[in-house]
Amino acid sequence: MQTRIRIQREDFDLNREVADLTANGEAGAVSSFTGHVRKEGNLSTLTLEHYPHMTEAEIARLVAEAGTRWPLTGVTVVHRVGSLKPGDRIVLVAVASQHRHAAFQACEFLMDYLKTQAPFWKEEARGEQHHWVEHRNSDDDAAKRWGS
Amino acid sequence: MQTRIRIQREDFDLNREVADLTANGEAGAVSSFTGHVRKEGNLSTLTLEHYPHMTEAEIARLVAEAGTRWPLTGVTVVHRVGSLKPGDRIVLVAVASQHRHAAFQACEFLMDYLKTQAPFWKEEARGEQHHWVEHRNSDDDAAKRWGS
Amino acid sequence: MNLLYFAWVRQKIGKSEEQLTPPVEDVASLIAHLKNLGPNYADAFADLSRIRVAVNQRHAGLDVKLGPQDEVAFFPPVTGG
Amino acid sequence: MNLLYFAWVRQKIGKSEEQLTPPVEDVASLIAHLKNLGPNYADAFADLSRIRVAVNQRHAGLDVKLGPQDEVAFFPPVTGG
Repeated sequence: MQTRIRIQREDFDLNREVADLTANGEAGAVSSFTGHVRKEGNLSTLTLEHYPHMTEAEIARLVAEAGTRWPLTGVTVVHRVGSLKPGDRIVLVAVASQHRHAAFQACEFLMDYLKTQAPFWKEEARGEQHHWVEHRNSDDDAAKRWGS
Repeated sequence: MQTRIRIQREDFDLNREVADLTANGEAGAVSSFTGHVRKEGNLSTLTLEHYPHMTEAEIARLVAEAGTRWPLTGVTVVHRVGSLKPGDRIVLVAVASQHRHAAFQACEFLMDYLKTQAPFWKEEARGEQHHWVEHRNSDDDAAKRWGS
Repeated sequence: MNLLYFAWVRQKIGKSEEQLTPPVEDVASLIAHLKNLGPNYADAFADLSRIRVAVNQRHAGLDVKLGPQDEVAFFPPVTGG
Repeated sequence: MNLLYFAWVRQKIGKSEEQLTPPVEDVASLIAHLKNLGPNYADAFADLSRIRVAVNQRHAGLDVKLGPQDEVAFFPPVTGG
Protein backbone atom coordinates (compact mmCIF):
# COMPACT_ATOMS: atom_id res chain seq x y z
CA MET A 1 0.00 0.00 0.00
CA GLN A 2 1.33 3.37 -1.12
CA THR A 3 1.15 5.87 1.75
CA ARG A 4 1.65 9.62 1.56
CA ILE A 5 1.31 11.83 4.64
CA ARG A 6 2.06 15.52 4.52
CA ILE A 7 1.55 18.35 7.02
CA GLN A 8 1.90 21.64 5.20
CA ARG A 9 0.92 25.30 5.19
CA GLU A 10 0.12 25.33 1.45
CA ASP A 11 -3.11 24.26 -0.21
CA PHE A 12 -3.17 20.98 -2.14
CA ASP A 13 -4.12 20.01 -5.69
CA LEU A 14 -6.89 17.41 -5.66
CA ASN A 15 -6.33 16.40 -9.27
CA ARG A 16 -2.67 15.80 -8.60
CA GLU A 17 -3.23 13.86 -5.37
CA VAL A 18 -5.83 11.56 -6.92
CA ALA A 19 -3.69 11.09 -10.04
CA ASP A 20 -0.71 10.08 -7.87
CA LEU A 21 -2.91 7.58 -6.01
CA THR A 22 -4.13 5.92 -9.20
CA ALA A 23 -0.91 6.20 -11.24
CA ASN A 24 -0.09 2.51 -10.87
CA GLY A 25 -3.45 1.63 -12.41
CA GLU A 26 -4.44 -0.86 -9.71
CA ALA A 27 -7.32 1.10 -8.23
CA GLY A 28 -10.67 1.67 -9.89
CA ALA A 29 -12.13 3.48 -6.87
CA VAL A 30 -10.97 6.54 -4.94
CA SER A 31 -12.89 7.93 -2.00
CA SER A 32 -11.71 11.42 -1.07
CA PHE A 33 -12.73 13.61 1.81
CA THR A 34 -11.99 17.31 2.04
CA GLY A 35 -12.66 19.45 5.09
CA HIS A 36 -13.31 23.15 4.52
CA VAL A 37 -13.41 26.24 6.73
CA ARG A 38 -17.06 27.27 6.80
CA LYS A 39 -18.11 30.86 6.25
CA GLU A 40 -20.00 31.72 9.40
CA GLY A 41 -20.75 34.96 11.20
CA ASN A 42 -17.68 37.00 11.93
CA LEU A 43 -15.18 34.15 11.68
CA SER A 44 -12.11 35.74 10.10
CA THR A 45 -9.26 33.26 10.63
CA LEU A 46 -8.80 29.67 11.67
CA THR A 47 -5.27 28.92 12.90
CA LEU A 48 -4.11 25.32 13.07
CA GLU A 49 -1.34 24.22 15.39
CA HIS A 50 0.07 20.69 15.58
CA TYR A 51 2.67 18.54 17.28
CA PRO A 52 5.36 17.96 14.66
CA HIS A 53 6.57 14.37 14.27
CA MET A 54 3.85 12.98 16.54
CA THR A 55 1.26 14.10 13.98
CA GLU A 56 2.91 12.22 11.15
CA ALA A 57 3.55 9.17 13.35
CA GLU A 58 -0.03 9.09 14.61
CA ILE A 59 -1.49 9.40 11.11
CA ALA A 60 0.90 6.71 9.84
CA ARG A 61 -0.41 4.39 12.56
CA LEU A 62 -4.01 5.10 11.59
CA VAL A 63 -3.27 4.51 7.90
CA ALA A 64 -1.50 1.24 8.69
CA GLU A 65 -4.50 0.17 10.77
CA ALA A 66 -6.84 0.99 7.86
CA GLY A 67 -4.59 -1.09 5.61
CA THR A 68 -5.10 -4.13 7.82
CA ARG A 69 -8.87 -3.70 7.81
CA TRP A 70 -9.51 -3.12 4.11
CA PRO A 71 -7.77 -4.07 0.84
CA LEU A 72 -6.31 -0.69 -0.13
CA THR A 73 -3.83 0.21 -2.86
CA GLY A 74 -2.99 3.68 -1.57
CA VAL A 75 -3.77 6.34 1.01
CA THR A 76 -2.93 10.04 0.94
CA VAL A 77 -3.44 12.35 3.91
CA VAL A 78 -2.65 16.04 3.61
CA HIS A 79 -3.39 18.26 6.59
CA ARG A 80 -2.81 22.00 6.50
CA VAL A 81 -1.52 24.03 9.45
CA GLY A 82 -1.10 27.75 10.00
CA SER A 83 -3.56 30.49 9.24
CA LEU A 84 -6.63 29.64 7.12
CA LYS A 85 -9.55 31.75 5.92
CA PRO A 86 -13.24 30.87 5.50
CA GLY A 87 -13.56 28.85 2.31
CA ASP A 88 -10.05 27.39 2.59
CA ARG A 89 -9.49 23.66 2.55
CA ILE A 90 -8.14 22.13 5.76
CA VAL A 91 -7.62 18.46 5.13
CA LEU A 92 -7.61 15.80 2.44
CA VAL A 93 -7.94 12.09 3.02
CA ALA A 94 -7.95 10.07 -0.20
CA VAL A 95 -8.15 6.29 -0.28
CA ALA A 96 -7.71 4.09 -3.35
CA SER A 97 -8.91 0.52 -3.65
CA GLN A 98 -10.16 -1.95 -6.20
CA HIS A 99 -13.43 -1.94 -4.26
CA ARG A 100 -15.44 1.20 -3.74
CA HIS A 101 -16.98 0.05 -0.47
CA ALA A 102 -13.51 -0.53 1.02
CA ALA A 103 -12.40 2.91 -0.19
CA PHE A 104 -15.44 4.61 1.37
CA GLN A 105 -15.14 2.72 4.65
CA ALA A 106 -11.42 3.31 5.06
CA CYS A 107 -11.76 7.01 4.20
CA GLU A 108 -14.46 7.54 6.82
CA PHE A 109 -12.51 5.47 9.37
CA LEU A 110 -9.44 7.65 8.81
CA MET A 111 -11.41 10.89 9.16
CA ASP A 112 -13.09 9.67 12.34
CA TYR A 113 -9.77 8.75 13.96
CA LEU A 114 -7.98 11.83 12.62
CA LYS A 115 -10.56 13.89 14.51
CA THR A 116 -9.88 12.09 17.80
CA GLN A 117 -6.22 11.01 17.60
CA ALA A 118 -4.13 13.33 15.45
CA PRO A 119 -2.58 16.18 17.51
CA PHE A 120 -4.02 19.25 15.79
CA TRP A 121 -5.72 22.20 17.48
CA LYS A 122 -7.82 24.92 15.92
CA GLU A 123 -8.06 28.49 17.16
CA GLU A 124 -10.79 30.72 15.77
CA ALA A 125 -10.54 34.49 15.42
CA ARG A 126 -13.92 36.26 15.45
CA GLY A 127 -13.53 40.01 15.43
CA GLU A 128 -11.23 40.80 18.36
CA GLN A 129 -11.98 37.49 20.07
CA HIS A 130 -9.75 34.45 19.80
CA HIS A 131 -10.80 31.11 21.15
CA TRP A 132 -9.75 27.49 20.90
CA VAL A 133 -12.25 25.20 19.24
CA GLU A 134 -13.63 22.65 21.70
CA HIS A 135 -13.30 18.96 20.99
CA ARG A 136 -16.69 17.45 20.13
CA ASN A 137 -17.95 14.37 21.93
CA SER A 138 -19.76 13.37 18.74
CA ASP A 139 -16.32 12.85 17.18
CA ASP A 140 -15.43 10.39 19.93
CA ASP A 141 -18.69 8.56 19.31
CA ALA A 142 -17.97 8.45 15.57
CA ALA A 143 -14.57 6.88 16.19
CA LYS A 144 -15.98 4.35 18.64
CA ARG A 145 -18.19 2.89 15.89
CA TRP A 146 -15.14 1.19 14.41
CA GLY A 147 -14.23 -0.82 17.50
CA SER A 148 -10.66 -0.88 18.78
CA MET B 1 -29.55 21.84 -2.22
CA GLN B 2 -27.36 22.80 -5.16
CA THR B 3 -27.39 20.08 -7.81
CA ARG B 4 -25.10 19.76 -10.81
CA ILE B 5 -25.39 16.80 -13.19
CA ARG B 6 -23.30 16.58 -16.32
CA ILE B 7 -22.75 13.84 -18.88
CA GLN B 8 -19.71 14.72 -20.96
CA ARG B 9 -16.90 13.35 -23.08
CA GLU B 10 -14.25 15.57 -21.47
CA ASP B 11 -12.39 14.96 -18.23
CA PHE B 12 -13.31 17.02 -15.16
CA ASP B 13 -11.34 19.23 -12.78
CA LEU B 14 -11.71 17.97 -9.21
CA ASN B 15 -10.46 21.22 -7.67
CA ARG B 16 -13.03 23.18 -9.63
CA GLU B 17 -15.92 20.84 -8.87
CA VAL B 18 -15.22 20.80 -5.12
CA ALA B 19 -14.68 24.57 -5.08
CA ASP B 20 -18.06 25.09 -6.79
CA LEU B 21 -19.72 22.82 -4.21
CA THR B 22 -18.29 24.75 -1.27
CA ALA B 23 -18.44 28.25 -2.75
CA ASN B 24 -21.42 29.27 -0.63
CA GLY B 25 -19.45 28.44 2.50
CA GLU B 26 -22.18 26.31 4.08
CA ALA B 27 -20.42 22.98 3.91
CA GLY B 28 -17.45 21.94 5.98
CA ALA B 29 -17.39 18.41 4.59
CA VAL B 30 -17.15 17.08 1.03
CA SER B 31 -17.07 13.40 0.22
CA SER B 32 -15.96 12.74 -3.34
CA PHE B 33 -15.78 9.51 -5.26
CA THR B 34 -13.90 9.06 -8.50
CA GLY B 35 -14.04 5.92 -10.62
CA HIS B 36 -11.02 5.16 -12.80
CA VAL B 37 -10.32 2.83 -15.71
CA ARG B 38 -7.93 0.23 -14.30
CA LYS B 39 -4.78 -0.78 -16.17
CA GLU B 40 -5.23 -4.49 -16.68
CA GLY B 41 -3.82 -6.99 -19.15
CA ASN B 42 -4.48 -5.97 -22.72
CA LEU B 43 -7.36 -3.59 -22.04
CA SER B 44 -6.87 -0.79 -24.55
CA THR B 45 -10.14 1.16 -24.59
CA LEU B 46 -13.30 1.43 -22.53
CA THR B 47 -16.20 2.93 -24.46
CA LEU B 48 -19.17 4.30 -22.56
CA GLU B 49 -22.61 4.59 -24.13
CA HIS B 50 -25.65 6.09 -22.41
CA TYR B 51 -29.31 6.93 -22.91
CA PRO B 52 -29.39 10.72 -23.26
CA HIS B 53 -32.06 12.53 -21.21
CA MET B 54 -32.98 9.40 -19.26
CA THR B 55 -29.48 9.37 -17.73
CA GLU B 56 -29.78 12.93 -16.45
CA ALA B 57 -33.36 12.35 -15.26
CA GLU B 58 -32.45 9.14 -13.46
CA ILE B 59 -29.45 10.72 -11.74
CA ALA B 60 -31.57 13.74 -10.78
CA ARG B 61 -34.07 11.38 -9.12
CA LEU B 62 -31.29 9.63 -7.20
CA VAL B 63 -29.82 12.95 -6.06
CA ALA B 64 -33.24 14.19 -4.94
CA GLU B 65 -33.73 10.95 -3.01
CA ALA B 66 -30.34 11.42 -1.31
CA GLY B 67 -31.42 14.95 -0.40
CA THR B 68 -34.44 13.62 1.44
CA ARG B 69 -32.35 11.12 3.40
CA TRP B 70 -29.43 13.34 4.49
CA PRO B 71 -28.94 17.06 5.13
CA LEU B 72 -26.90 18.02 2.07
CA THR B 73 -25.88 21.44 0.79
CA GLY B 74 -24.82 20.31 -2.68
CA VAL B 75 -24.28 17.35 -4.98
CA THR B 76 -22.27 17.18 -8.19
CA VAL B 77 -22.33 14.18 -10.52
CA VAL B 78 -20.15 14.14 -13.62
CA HIS B 79 -20.16 11.01 -15.75
CA ARG B 80 -18.01 10.65 -18.82
CA VAL B 81 -19.08 8.91 -22.01
CA GLY B 82 -17.23 8.02 -25.19
CA SER B 83 -13.83 6.43 -25.52
CA LEU B 84 -11.64 6.19 -22.39
CA LYS B 85 -8.17 4.75 -21.82
CA PRO B 86 -6.69 2.88 -18.85
CA GLY B 87 -5.92 5.45 -16.15
CA ASP B 88 -8.72 7.79 -17.26
CA ARG B 89 -11.36 8.95 -14.81
CA ILE B 90 -14.90 7.76 -15.51
CA VAL B 91 -17.14 9.32 -12.91
CA LEU B 92 -17.23 11.88 -10.12
CA VAL B 93 -19.81 11.99 -7.36
CA ALA B 94 -19.16 14.79 -4.85
CA VAL B 95 -21.45 15.51 -1.92
CA ALA B 96 -21.23 18.51 0.41
CA SER B 97 -22.77 18.71 3.86
CA GLN B 98 -22.22 20.30 7.22
CA HIS B 99 -21.79 16.76 8.56
CA ARG B 100 -19.13 14.45 7.27
CA HIS B 101 -21.08 11.28 8.03
CA ALA B 102 -24.01 12.52 5.90
CA ALA B 103 -21.62 13.40 3.10
CA PHE B 104 -19.99 9.96 3.15
CA GLN B 105 -23.30 8.11 3.35
CA ALA B 106 -24.97 10.08 0.57
CA CYS B 107 -21.93 9.73 -1.70
CA GLU B 108 -21.85 5.95 -1.28
CA PHE B 109 -25.63 5.75 -1.71
CA LEU B 110 -25.38 7.68 -4.99
CA MET B 111 -22.56 5.50 -6.31
CA ASP B 112 -24.44 2.31 -5.40
CA TYR B 113 -27.58 3.46 -7.21
CA LEU B 114 -25.68 4.95 -10.13
CA LYS B 115 -24.25 1.46 -10.70
CA THR B 116 -27.69 -0.14 -10.82
CA GLN B 117 -30.02 2.57 -12.14
CA ALA B 118 -28.27 5.02 -14.45
CA PRO B 119 -28.42 3.89 -18.09
CA PHE B 120 -24.73 3.60 -18.98
CA TRP B 121 -23.05 0.66 -20.67
CA LYS B 122 -19.36 -0.11 -20.93
CA GLU B 123 -17.69 -1.90 -23.83
CA GLU B 124 -14.11 -3.08 -23.41
CA ALA B 125 -11.62 -3.45 -26.23
CA ARG B 126 -8.87 -6.00 -25.54
CA GLY B 127 -6.64 -6.48 -28.54
CA GLU B 128 -9.00 -7.33 -31.40
CA GLN B 129 -11.77 -8.40 -29.04
CA HIS B 130 -14.64 -6.15 -28.06
CA HIS B 131 -17.08 -7.14 -25.39
CA TRP B 132 -19.76 -5.54 -23.26
CA VAL B 133 -19.03 -5.45 -19.54
CA GLU B 134 -21.47 -7.62 -17.60
CA HIS B 135 -23.58 -6.11 -14.84
CA ARG B 136 -22.39 -7.34 -11.45
CA ASN B 137 -24.83 -8.85 -8.97
CA SER B 138 -22.69 -7.45 -6.14
CA ASP B 139 -23.75 -3.99 -7.34
CA ASP B 140 -27.40 -4.94 -6.92
CA ASP B 141 -26.64 -6.19 -3.42
CA ALA B 142 -24.82 -2.95 -2.58
CA ALA B 143 -27.81 -0.88 -3.65
CA LYS B 144 -30.23 -3.08 -1.71
CA ARG B 145 -28.47 -2.17 1.54
CA TRP B 146 -30.15 1.23 1.44
CA GLY B 147 -33.71 -0.05 1.42
CA SER B 148 -36.24 1.33 -1.05
CA MET C 1 -44.20 4.38 -30.80
CA ASN C 2 -40.56 5.37 -30.62
CA LEU C 3 -38.25 2.43 -29.94
CA LEU C 4 -34.65 2.79 -28.77
CA TYR C 5 -31.97 0.11 -28.46
CA PHE C 6 -28.71 0.38 -26.53
CA ALA C 7 -25.43 -1.52 -26.17
CA TRP C 8 -25.55 -5.11 -27.44
CA VAL C 9 -29.31 -4.94 -27.97
CA ARG C 10 -28.60 -2.16 -30.47
CA GLN C 11 -25.81 -4.20 -32.07
CA LYS C 12 -27.88 -7.37 -32.37
CA ILE C 13 -30.89 -5.59 -33.85
CA GLY C 14 -28.66 -3.49 -36.06
CA LYS C 15 -30.20 -0.11 -35.37
CA SER C 16 -30.40 2.35 -32.50
CA GLU C 17 -33.90 3.70 -33.05
CA GLU C 18 -37.06 3.09 -35.03
CA GLN C 19 -40.67 4.23 -35.27
CA LEU C 20 -43.30 1.49 -35.15
CA THR C 21 -47.02 1.39 -34.46
CA PRO C 22 -47.46 -2.24 -33.48
CA PRO C 23 -50.83 -3.55 -32.27
CA VAL C 24 -49.63 -4.16 -28.72
CA GLU C 25 -50.87 -3.11 -25.34
CA ASP C 26 -47.96 -3.65 -22.99
CA VAL C 27 -44.22 -4.23 -22.90
CA ALA C 28 -44.56 -8.02 -22.92
CA SER C 29 -46.69 -8.02 -26.07
CA LEU C 30 -44.34 -5.48 -27.72
CA ILE C 31 -41.41 -7.84 -27.14
CA ALA C 32 -43.43 -10.78 -28.54
CA HIS C 33 -44.21 -8.65 -31.61
CA LEU C 34 -40.58 -7.58 -32.07
CA LYS C 35 -39.26 -11.16 -31.83
CA ASN C 36 -41.27 -11.96 -34.96
CA LEU C 37 -39.75 -9.16 -37.01
CA GLY C 38 -36.63 -11.14 -37.87
CA PRO C 39 -33.76 -13.28 -36.60
CA ASN C 40 -31.86 -10.20 -35.39
CA TYR C 41 -34.76 -9.29 -33.10
CA ALA C 42 -35.25 -12.90 -32.05
CA ASP C 43 -31.56 -13.05 -31.12
CA ALA C 44 -31.66 -9.77 -29.17
CA PHE C 45 -34.68 -10.87 -27.16
CA ALA C 46 -33.74 -14.55 -26.82
CA ASP C 47 -33.00 -14.27 -23.07
CA LEU C 48 -35.35 -11.82 -21.38
CA SER C 49 -33.45 -12.13 -18.10
CA ARG C 50 -30.71 -10.09 -19.77
CA ILE C 51 -33.06 -7.36 -21.06
CA ARG C 52 -34.09 -4.21 -19.21
CA VAL C 53 -36.83 -1.81 -20.33
CA ALA C 54 -37.56 1.88 -19.91
CA VAL C 55 -40.85 3.48 -20.87
CA ASN C 56 -40.72 7.24 -21.32
CA GLN C 57 -37.25 7.22 -19.79
CA ARG C 58 -38.19 5.43 -16.59
CA HIS C 59 -37.30 1.86 -15.71
CA ALA C 60 -40.34 -0.33 -16.41
CA GLY C 61 -41.56 -3.89 -16.06
CA LEU C 62 -43.07 -6.21 -18.67
CA ASP C 63 -46.61 -5.40 -17.55
CA VAL C 64 -46.43 -1.64 -18.21
CA LYS C 65 -49.16 -0.50 -20.62
CA LEU C 66 -48.11 1.24 -23.85
CA GLY C 67 -49.68 3.90 -26.03
CA PRO C 68 -48.75 5.16 -29.53
CA GLN C 69 -46.86 8.19 -28.18
CA ASP C 70 -44.63 6.25 -25.82
CA GLU C 71 -40.87 5.99 -26.01
CA VAL C 72 -39.74 2.45 -25.22
CA ALA C 73 -36.08 1.56 -24.75
CA PHE C 74 -34.48 -1.90 -24.52
CA PHE C 75 -31.01 -2.43 -23.12
CA PRO C 76 -28.83 -4.77 -21.05
CA PRO C 77 -28.48 -4.34 -17.28
CA VAL C 78 -26.56 -1.10 -16.77
CA THR C 79 -22.80 -0.95 -16.13
CA GLY C 80 -21.98 2.69 -15.46
CA GLY C 81 -20.19 4.30 -12.56
CA MET D 1 12.89 15.44 30.57
CA ASN D 2 11.65 17.42 27.59
CA LEU D 3 8.24 18.99 28.17
CA LEU D 4 6.06 20.35 25.37
CA TYR D 5 2.86 22.38 25.64
CA PHE D 6 0.32 22.98 22.89
CA ALA D 7 -2.70 25.19 22.22
CA TRP D 8 -4.19 26.80 25.34
CA VAL D 9 -1.95 24.75 27.63
CA ARG D 10 0.99 26.50 25.95
CA GLN D 11 -0.71 29.88 26.28
CA LYS D 12 -1.58 29.44 29.96
CA ILE D 13 1.91 28.24 30.90
CA GLY D 14 3.50 30.88 28.69
CA LYS D 15 6.00 28.69 26.89
CA SER D 16 5.94 25.90 24.32
CA GLU D 17 8.83 23.82 25.58
CA GLU D 18 11.16 23.40 28.55
CA GLN D 19 13.77 21.00 29.93
CA LEU D 20 13.19 19.81 33.51
CA THR D 21 14.52 16.95 35.60
CA PRO D 22 11.81 16.70 38.23
CA PRO D 23 11.84 13.90 40.85
CA VAL D 24 8.75 12.18 39.47
CA GLU D 25 8.02 8.65 38.40
CA ASP D 26 4.87 8.88 36.31
CA VAL D 27 2.64 11.34 34.45
CA ALA D 28 0.39 11.93 37.46
CA SER D 29 3.29 12.89 39.73
CA LEU D 30 4.76 15.08 36.97
CA ILE D 31 1.52 17.02 36.79
CA ALA D 32 1.42 17.37 40.60
CA HIS D 33 4.99 18.71 40.45
CA LEU D 34 4.21 21.17 37.64
CA LYS D 35 1.12 22.55 39.41
CA ASN D 36 3.45 23.78 42.18
CA LEU D 37 5.74 25.68 39.83
CA GLY D 38 3.48 28.74 39.69
CA PRO D 39 -0.05 30.04 39.14
CA ASN D 40 0.31 29.74 35.37
CA TYR D 41 0.93 25.98 35.71
CA ALA D 42 -1.78 25.65 38.35
CA ASP D 43 -4.20 27.34 35.94
CA ALA D 44 -3.21 25.15 32.99
CA PHE D 45 -3.68 21.95 34.96
CA ALA D 46 -6.70 23.07 37.01
CA ASP D 47 -9.09 20.70 35.20
CA LEU D 48 -7.40 17.47 34.25
CA SER D 49 -10.46 16.28 32.35
CA ARG D 50 -9.46 18.85 29.72
CA ILE D 51 -5.83 17.74 29.49
CA ARG D 52 -4.39 15.07 27.22
CA VAL D 53 -0.89 13.66 27.46
CA ALA D 54 1.60 12.11 25.04
CA VAL D 55 4.80 10.38 26.13
CA ASN D 56 7.43 10.02 23.43
CA GLN D 57 4.84 11.10 20.88
CA ARG D 58 2.21 8.50 21.77
CA HIS D 59 -1.03 9.15 23.59
CA ALA D 60 -0.57 8.19 27.24
CA GLY D 61 -2.47 7.89 30.50
CA LEU D 62 -1.69 9.35 33.92
CA ASP D 63 -0.12 6.10 35.09
CA VAL D 64 2.59 5.92 32.43
CA LYS D 65 6.09 5.72 33.97
CA LEU D 66 8.61 8.42 33.06
CA GLY D 67 12.38 8.49 32.75
CA PRO D 68 14.80 11.41 32.34
CA GLN D 69 15.06 11.00 28.55
CA ASP D 70 11.33 11.06 27.91
CA GLU D 71 9.47 13.67 25.89
CA VAL D 72 6.17 14.53 27.57
CA ALA D 73 3.56 16.71 25.89
CA PHE D 74 0.44 18.28 27.42
CA PHE D 75 -2.41 19.57 25.29
CA PRO D 76 -6.21 19.90 25.06
CA PRO D 77 -8.33 17.25 23.37
CA VAL D 78 -7.48 17.42 19.66
CA THR D 79 -9.56 19.35 17.10
CA GLY D 80 -8.02 18.62 13.71
CA GLY D 81 -9.58 17.28 10.57
